[in-house]
Amino acid sequence: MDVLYFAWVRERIGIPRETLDSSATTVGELVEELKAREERYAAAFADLSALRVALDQDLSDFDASLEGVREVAFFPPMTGG
Amino acid sequence: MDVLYFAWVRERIGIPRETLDSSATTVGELVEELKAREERYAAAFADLSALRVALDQDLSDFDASLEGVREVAFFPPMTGG
Amino acid sequence: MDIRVQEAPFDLGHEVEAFTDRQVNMGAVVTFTGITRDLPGAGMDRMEMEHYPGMTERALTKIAEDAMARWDLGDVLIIHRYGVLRPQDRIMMVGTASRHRAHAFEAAEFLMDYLKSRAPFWKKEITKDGSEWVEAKDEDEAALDRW
Amino acid sequence: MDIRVQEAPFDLGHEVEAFTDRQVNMGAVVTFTGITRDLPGAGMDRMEMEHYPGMTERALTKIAEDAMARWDLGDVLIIHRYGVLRPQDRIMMVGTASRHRAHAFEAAEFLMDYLKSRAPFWKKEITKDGSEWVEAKDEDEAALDRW
Repeated sequence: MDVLYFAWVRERIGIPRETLDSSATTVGELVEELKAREERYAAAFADLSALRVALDQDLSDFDASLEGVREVAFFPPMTGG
Repeated sequence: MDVLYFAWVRERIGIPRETLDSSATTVGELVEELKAREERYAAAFADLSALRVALDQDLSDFDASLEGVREVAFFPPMTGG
Repeated sequence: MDIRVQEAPFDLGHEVEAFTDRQVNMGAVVTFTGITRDLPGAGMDRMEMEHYPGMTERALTKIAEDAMARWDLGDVLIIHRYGVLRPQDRIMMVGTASRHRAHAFEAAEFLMDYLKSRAPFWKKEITKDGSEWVEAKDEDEAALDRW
Repeated sequence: MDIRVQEAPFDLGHEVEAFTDRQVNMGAVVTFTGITRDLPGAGMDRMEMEHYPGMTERALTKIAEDAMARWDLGDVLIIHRYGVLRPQDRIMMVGTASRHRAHAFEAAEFLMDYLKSRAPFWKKEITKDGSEWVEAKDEDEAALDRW
């Protein structure tokens, strides 16, 4: 599974993307796994209300299933336009 | 006093403008004077709800006073844009 | 404010570019362009747009001033043609510039709503079978109620 | 529909002219242009617009399709830049064409509201003193409620 980070999430974690083997079945479980890895992940995911998640490039939410998902992306609320 | 006609009011009356000596004190009185003059005026002013009036180039209404007014214009509802 | 009433065509791309270019620190520019539509069936040869010289400029200036007073705008542009217009000709345009996108949008809609029913223009459609004055629509008058 | 996500500047006047010119019997064209504003005080050196390649095009296409389904539109244009932007640079534009002015206006506002909060772009403002990610505004999220 590819995991992508954008904006300050990318800056806090220090990399734009990585490929993971994870047994997480939901986005929430994946976040918990990541937070347990290193302090920079714990810092990035400290406040989930300040984060958004996309599964295979569609906006989703933190209790969504990861079944069949190939690309997960985490980022702050968008500020385009 | 100059009296101007636009769009189908102009076509019905047959002239774009004329200068009148009128003793009318309101727009309504002026309309009655004009209607009494000739059939083409009576036809143009038959339905006042289909007409608009401007006094000195500001939209006004049919019971407005003509005191000090130099230019009266009659026309149908506008269709710009 | 830039208000123009003219018989000649205007260069839409140039006007939008110039209007946008002369704004300082406005984050939002909205433009509306009105285009002559053809008529179903017989087809339209041309539209003749009559206006009331003098009052037209006065009415458009008043509408633009009202918009500037009501919203936080940096600038307003109105160009409106009169005379003979063919299908696909651009009849008129408005432009608004603001620091806020909602202001730019609302002001442009306000300009259009007032200009439709309060600026002294009258459209006549000419087909090969004859000509007809365009009737004002109740919905255009009703559109003013929201302001 | 014409959706472009690009680093290069776009020629606003040319795009508005071309978009308007290719419409057939649409009486109304609305455009919105977003421009980089300077910051008060220290002043902004530049803005860096990050995006999510792939998802961006997908999200913008979805927003444009939603607008086409919801209003009577002839066409939709979206151009959005990413990368480095200086004050006064044009960031993005949308265009809508319709037979009805209300549809063209509403659809353009809808596109802007969704694009602000649902397309994966992130702005970072860089001054001589440092840099800061622009925070999403509650009012932008709230703007979606009206649709």
